[in-house]
Amino acid sequence: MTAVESLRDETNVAAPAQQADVRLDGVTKSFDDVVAVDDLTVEVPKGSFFALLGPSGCGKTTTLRMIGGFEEPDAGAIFLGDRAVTGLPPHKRDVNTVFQSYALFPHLTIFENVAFGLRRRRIKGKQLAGRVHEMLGLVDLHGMDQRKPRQLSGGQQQRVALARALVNNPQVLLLDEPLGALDLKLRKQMQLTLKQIQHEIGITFVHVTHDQEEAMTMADTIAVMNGGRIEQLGPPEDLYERPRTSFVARFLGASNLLPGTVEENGRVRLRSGHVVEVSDGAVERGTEVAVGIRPEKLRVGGEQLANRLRGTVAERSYVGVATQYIVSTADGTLTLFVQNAEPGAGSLEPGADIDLSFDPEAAFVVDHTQEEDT
Amino acid sequence: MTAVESLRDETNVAAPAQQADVRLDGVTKSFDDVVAVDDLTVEVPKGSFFALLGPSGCGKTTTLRMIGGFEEPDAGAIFLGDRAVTGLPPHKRDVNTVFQSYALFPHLTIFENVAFGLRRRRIKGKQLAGRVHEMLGLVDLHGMDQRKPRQLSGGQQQRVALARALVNNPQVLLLDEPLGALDLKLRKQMQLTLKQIQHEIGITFVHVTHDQEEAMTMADTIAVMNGGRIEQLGPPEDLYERPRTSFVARFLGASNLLPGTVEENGRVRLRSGHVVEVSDGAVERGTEVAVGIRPEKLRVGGEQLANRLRGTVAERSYVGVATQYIVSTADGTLTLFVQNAEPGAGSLEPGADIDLSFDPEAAFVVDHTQEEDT
Amino acid sequence: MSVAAQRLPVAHRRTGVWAFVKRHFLTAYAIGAFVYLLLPIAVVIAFSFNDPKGRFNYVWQGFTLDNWIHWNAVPGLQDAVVLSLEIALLSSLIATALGTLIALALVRYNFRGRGTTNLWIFLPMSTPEIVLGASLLALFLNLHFATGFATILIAHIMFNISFVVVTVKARLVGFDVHLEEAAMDLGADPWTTFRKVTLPLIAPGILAGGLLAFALSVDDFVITYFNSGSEVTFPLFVWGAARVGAPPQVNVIGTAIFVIALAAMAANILIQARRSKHAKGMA
Amino acid sequence: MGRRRGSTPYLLLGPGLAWLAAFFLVPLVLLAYQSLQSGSFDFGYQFTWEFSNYWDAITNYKTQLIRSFVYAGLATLLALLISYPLVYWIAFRGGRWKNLFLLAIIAPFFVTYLIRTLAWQNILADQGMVVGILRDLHILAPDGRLLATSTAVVAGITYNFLPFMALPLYVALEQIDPRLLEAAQDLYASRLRVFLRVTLPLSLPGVFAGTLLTFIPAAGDFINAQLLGTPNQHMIGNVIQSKFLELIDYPAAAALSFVLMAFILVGVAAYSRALGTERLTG
Amino acid sequence: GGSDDGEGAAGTTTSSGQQQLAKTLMFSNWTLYIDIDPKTKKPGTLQQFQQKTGTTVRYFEDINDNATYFGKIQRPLSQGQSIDRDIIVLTDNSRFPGLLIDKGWAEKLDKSAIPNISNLQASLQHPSFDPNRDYSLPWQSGMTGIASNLKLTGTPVTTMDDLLENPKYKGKVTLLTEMADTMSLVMLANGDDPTNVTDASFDKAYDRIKAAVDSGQVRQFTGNDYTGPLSRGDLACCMSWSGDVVQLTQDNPNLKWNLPETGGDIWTDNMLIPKGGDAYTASAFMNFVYDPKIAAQIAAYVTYVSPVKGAREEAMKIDKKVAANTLIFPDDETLSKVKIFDSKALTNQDYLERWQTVIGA
Ligand SMILES: Nc1ncnc2c1ncn2[C@@H]1O[C@H](COP(=O)(O)OP(=O)(O)OP(=O)(O)O)[C@@H](O)[C@H]1O
Ligand SMILES: Nc1ncnc2c1ncn2[C@@H]1O[C@H](COP(=O)(O)OP(=O)(O)OP(=O)(O)O)[C@@H](O)[C@H]1O
Ligand SMILES: [Mg+2]
Ligand SMILES: [Mg+2]
Repeated sequence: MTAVESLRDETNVAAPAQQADVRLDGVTKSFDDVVAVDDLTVEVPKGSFFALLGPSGCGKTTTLRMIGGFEEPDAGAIFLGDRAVTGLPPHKRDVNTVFQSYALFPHLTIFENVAFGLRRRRIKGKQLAGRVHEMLGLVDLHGMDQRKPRQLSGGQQQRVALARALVNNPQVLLLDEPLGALDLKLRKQMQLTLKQIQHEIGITFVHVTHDQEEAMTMADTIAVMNGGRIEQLGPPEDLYERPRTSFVARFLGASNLLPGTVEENGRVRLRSGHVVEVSDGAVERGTEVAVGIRPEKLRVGGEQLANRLRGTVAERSYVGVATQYIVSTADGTLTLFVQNAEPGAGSLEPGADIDLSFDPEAAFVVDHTQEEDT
Repeated sequence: MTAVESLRDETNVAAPAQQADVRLDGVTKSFDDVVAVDDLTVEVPKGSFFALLGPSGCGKTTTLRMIGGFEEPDAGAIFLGDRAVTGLPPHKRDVNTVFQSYALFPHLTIFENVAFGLRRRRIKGKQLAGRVHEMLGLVDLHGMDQRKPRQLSGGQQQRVALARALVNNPQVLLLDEPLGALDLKLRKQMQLTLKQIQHEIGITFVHVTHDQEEAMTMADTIAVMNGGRIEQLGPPEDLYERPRTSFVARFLGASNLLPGTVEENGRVRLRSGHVVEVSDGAVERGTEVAVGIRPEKLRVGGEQLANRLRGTVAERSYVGVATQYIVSTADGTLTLFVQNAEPGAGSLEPGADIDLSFDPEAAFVVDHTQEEDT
Repeated sequence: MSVAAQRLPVAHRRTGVWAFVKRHFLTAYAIGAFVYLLLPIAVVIAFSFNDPKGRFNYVWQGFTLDNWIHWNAVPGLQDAVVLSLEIALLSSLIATALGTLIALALVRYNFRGRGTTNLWIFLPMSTPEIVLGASLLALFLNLHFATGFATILIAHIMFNISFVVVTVKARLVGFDVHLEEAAMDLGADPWTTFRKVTLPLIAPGILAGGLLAFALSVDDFVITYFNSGSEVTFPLFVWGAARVGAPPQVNVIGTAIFVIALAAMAANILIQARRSKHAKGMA
Repeated sequence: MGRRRGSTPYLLLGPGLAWLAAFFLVPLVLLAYQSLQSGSFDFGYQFTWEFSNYWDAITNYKTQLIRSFVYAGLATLLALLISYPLVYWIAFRGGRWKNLFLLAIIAPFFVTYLIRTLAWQNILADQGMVVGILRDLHILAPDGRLLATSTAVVAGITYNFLPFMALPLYVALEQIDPRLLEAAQDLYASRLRVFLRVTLPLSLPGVFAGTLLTFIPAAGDFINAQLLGTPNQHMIGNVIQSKFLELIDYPAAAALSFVLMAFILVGVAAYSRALGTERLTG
Repeated sequence: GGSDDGEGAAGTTTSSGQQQLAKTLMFSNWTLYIDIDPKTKKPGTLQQFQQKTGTTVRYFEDINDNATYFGKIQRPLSQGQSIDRDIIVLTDNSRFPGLLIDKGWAEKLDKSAIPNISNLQASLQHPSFDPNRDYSLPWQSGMTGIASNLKLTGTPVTTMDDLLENPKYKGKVTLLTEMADTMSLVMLANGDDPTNVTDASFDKAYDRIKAAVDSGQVRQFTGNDYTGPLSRGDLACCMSWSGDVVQLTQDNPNLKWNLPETGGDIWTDNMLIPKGGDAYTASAFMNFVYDPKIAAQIAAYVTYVSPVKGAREEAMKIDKKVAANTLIFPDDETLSKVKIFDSKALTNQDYLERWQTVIGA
């Protein structure tokens, strides 16, 4: 409780809490030997949609739990708005969480689960029922309001968890994989719903997801975490087009990384001796780097593009939208996708020689040394 | 238990269980008022990778639970191999399950969780430790073997659940969204692992997933469930290219469905009066249908293709690999993707007129009436 | 941790007294409750060092260790205590086993007569001790079953069962059945599933039931008296002795059991803790 | 709840119920037989379907019956109030010492009832410190006392049945998933609300078990009233005691016992319906 | 009958008509109610008896309440089953010794084997439940009188009137649960004869006690659990047994015991031979403990009143202080003031029930 009292005072002097946003300042949390979150500093602007991406076990949930007030940071401070909330109990934070493990109340009906937060705020009768049913409608759970959680399917439970948090219109909503158990169709639908709610009520979302497309399409800002630290933070396009580390490059969608040495600005000599042009040239001469190129940016044949590579088709597999080729070259094996709609998309047999080319604009350079750490 | 006895006898007469595969024959299961699985009949060939797709709450888990022996079907019979297993308790079925809710043993360490099944088979000492650690290695959980489940992150727990089932090399493996909580990179890695194991040991996989790409790339056969029934069953390409119902069409990736009437074989008059050619013509004249076309099969401009549509760009959004356009036409709004790698991919501003065309081969016809039921 | 150390003081500087009270209220309460529970024991312990000249150990006379040194000076006391402990251990063990099984059946299975059984379980508890003891004696006599150790044991098990059943049931309700399913799925037969999964998870319930049974048994007077034949348990002895006095040795024995039990439990806990630490170490 | 049928449940019930049948049910039948006898010890009893025994039992000892239930009820309530926070603390803050604390709860039973009570008499003596303080605080009249009052009797029952409340409570509390409490807090529930809306409901099975384990034996208790009460505090247990031992009126004693049991069973049934834990406790 | 291993049970008659002692004697007594040899920590008397006669006494301290013990043994006895005892000890302020005899559940003493019976105190020779001592012999006796805590009373309380009516002692008084004890003292105070109870005298006493209870004058009816409160000072004065006070005074000199001026009550723990017991061996044992030496040895240890004449003189040799204690060896003047309660009244169901209601049950 210690901080609580002091905070009461603080809030009086502090600016009105409306302009709440989330700020973590050098936050660290370890569980006995494991460092779950390591000196994390990040700022989430009010009303923005902030996505937290990262490999399993990198500290996403722990971060959310600290914002929600379920874990005390070992070090560092957390701010909601201008208000340092370290030590403030969860129920005093205008933050709601969709828990990764749902944490639905087994003894309450779906209705009561969703109504829980509202009741705490003395909302009653028609108004209560109205909002609850509206919310259950939004998550497609009509007519299940009298069931108990254990009578629901996984996805249905997850949607209840979502509804239970959303119905309160908090300043900040923490979502820990809120859609992970939903099928694509429903997930898209929910994504739209979330976006709408965000626009309408201007909630700040902190969204943990494993679905990169989800992050890409929904988030204003994405932070890629790794081992308790933030590896790169920025708008979706940047992270995808200009990953700063090979970890990010690999983490966001498949990447082809070709090791080489910087010749002179704009030019990299690959292991095979072959030289390729790259657009961003701010790398010092002689440094070991890797040239990155997204599979879908590799074109088959096509003299039209500056950089060329030769190889032979090792594998071909069908992935709905496109055909995926694994091509082995002197600089390592590359993956590429060819749109099936393109003429003769699936035509190349394994073993066939293949000419590949890519635009310097489409390539990016990451420090090669980092390649190991993934 | 009564049924068990009778089964004991049966097994004696039955063929050797090796050639196990899973067969459900008119299986029905309802929970009080809800019919979770409705007269389901399906056959999973031995050693095949069978994916179960379907919207949340359609009965996937219930189906798995009946195969695993945790629920008794109200009607119908279940066979493992040639052996009717109705009433056979779970531990007598050579089937292992990865539970959607993990169901890890909270009182046992990770090691003991994974070792549980092996110990039941009297495997001890070095051999036991060896296999457990190998498996923990496969799921990237080195050095966590002495932790308790609650000390793991969501994804780590899920991997333990996976390891716990895999380590036993059962005849049939039931996976209920085994990779749902993993990030793309890890998920891909696990997918490969699963595929390998399947090839090496020839396990039969029944795999519930929400990740369509996962289903597409991994499964030999996909069954799309809806409301406890199987809507369509077949190899991935078929389902994607030739969905038989609009539900399947919509469920597997976005689809543009244009309502119209069959003019004469191969030709459909859309609402706007515009006529388009379609390849599969086995539909009777005059029937109300919908012409389906995948977003990525729609080309911008391009006189080269038989069918054309006019419209104006309503929305444009960026989705990493491609740019997504929402186009409104006389026959309804269409979605299409343009590869960013294509020249001038993202160039069209909202409001601009746009010419679309598609190949009759790329289009499919589904009965229009079904459109509602989604 | 060093980082943590830096900011902890910050937290503490802001600690008001009221805040402190608020945070530690529950703990304070718990301590209070334990004082209330153990106060009489404290007195008993104190008076085990009393040095009364007469046979009544009521008024503080002075400190002495004699009672402890000559703890078995009172004839019959030692045997009585040993008998009581034997009975209490055996009866609580058996009753716990039987009771747990009943609880499992009642919570886990639907069967004809479940409701009735549920109610019947409460009957032995609601039967006044005297009549219960007496009619049980009648039964033994009609069977020409010599009363003694065996009959005491039988009686104690009988009235312990219900308490165990009710306690264990409270644990079984809300047990996550999926865990048992998982065990079965991994090839564990029902018995193994029970041993490896159910049992460890409901252990607190069973322990609690066992403790209750032990407490009941070790403290029972009426029912025991009727069926004890010529055996004398600790409570019987004390009630008898009370007529001519309460020798301090009674306090000594009581204290001893109390201390030994707690010490044993503490040791057990510490050992387990060390083991688990050791296991972690190996990892 | 109840899942597979078949013989298993009966196998599980078998040993325990057999035991109860042999060593409880049979004596109970003898008792029932006795309760319908008439006559006197000196001239012997005959079985005469003497239902009047029951009628007399109810009419003559209304007061003691009611008193028993009132005292037992009060004691149960007190025990609940006292032990809930305690076991809550043990369950959520007890750490690895949980079991030690549990043992400490039943520890008073190691010294037998008489010694315990003597100790209490020592603590609550009219000349003792406690009473002194209470008198100074004017909670007690200057000549007021604690021993040999209804307060003493209820307090005695409370103390001696506390473990029967505490342990089942602990059992239920100990298995509550803390994540649920977090979720409740996340939804603006103050500590009190979390307790009322989540912890308490989830611990109901424990409350149910505890209250019954306390109330039922307490209602039949006689020893506390005998040692800590005046003649005006005697309970139905004392009546049965004296009927059986002093007056050697076995039929009356038996009839009274059955009346007591009947009341209790009806109570239990009603209670479990009311609390809705029939469903919970299976 | 006889020992539980059945051997040498009932005294057998040899050809010569000479009686033989059984190998073992089964003796049930109250807890801590026999002398303990400080060296062997075993009952000295029993050892001496064995040395003298070769009969081992199996000694059970399994009696701790007359009613409860009777409730326990009555069923086998009523079914004609033996209870495996040769001697049991019951108190005559309860109805049970009489009941045992009336029901024919007691064996006659073999007086030929008890020459020492002549040492029985005169005042104890003709109790109404066994006028000629055909079935019973006293083990120890005790007197019921008034104990006062001088701290609170100042001077010893010597009348039942103070006890029952003096407001000074309101709520600081206890009476005894046993009808015989309380009734006889009240009757004596009323000027009635407790050895021959009439409805009139009973009603008179009953009403007086009831009044005292209702007024709150009487705090509790007790067994010997008055001892604690008395010595702690919760009680000003109470009805109490001489033997207890002997012990209590050692710790609390402020306690004083005396007979009411109007006279007191004497009760006796009687040795009886339950049906199936070995009368001859039992009698032989009784004879042994009626040897003044032995009697003195027992009395000196248990500090109750010895029923044996001459025990006092013998006690002189053991422990002068004890011998001088009139609570253990009352003088004849005291003995003349104590009465034995009418045993007919003790078996009067109506009296008993009314008594039970007044003491609360
Ligand atoms: N115990 C139960 N009682 C009542 N209804 C249930 C129960 N379990 C499942 N259902 C219902 O049965 C239907 C199928 O449930 P199931 O768990 O099989 O769905 P699912 O396909 O696994 O969904 P998801 O993809 O969300 O896990 C759902 O509508 C669910 O609400
Ligand atoms: N209670 C705990 N005790 C010990 N270690 C823990 C505990 N909780 C989490 N960890 C560890 O801290 C790290 C971060 O956990 P966290 O749950 O934040 O990961 P995450 O990013 O949410 O992973 P996921 O995507 O799989 O949920 C993990 O390595 C995990 O093993
Ligand atoms: Mg997580
Ligand atoms: Mg499911």
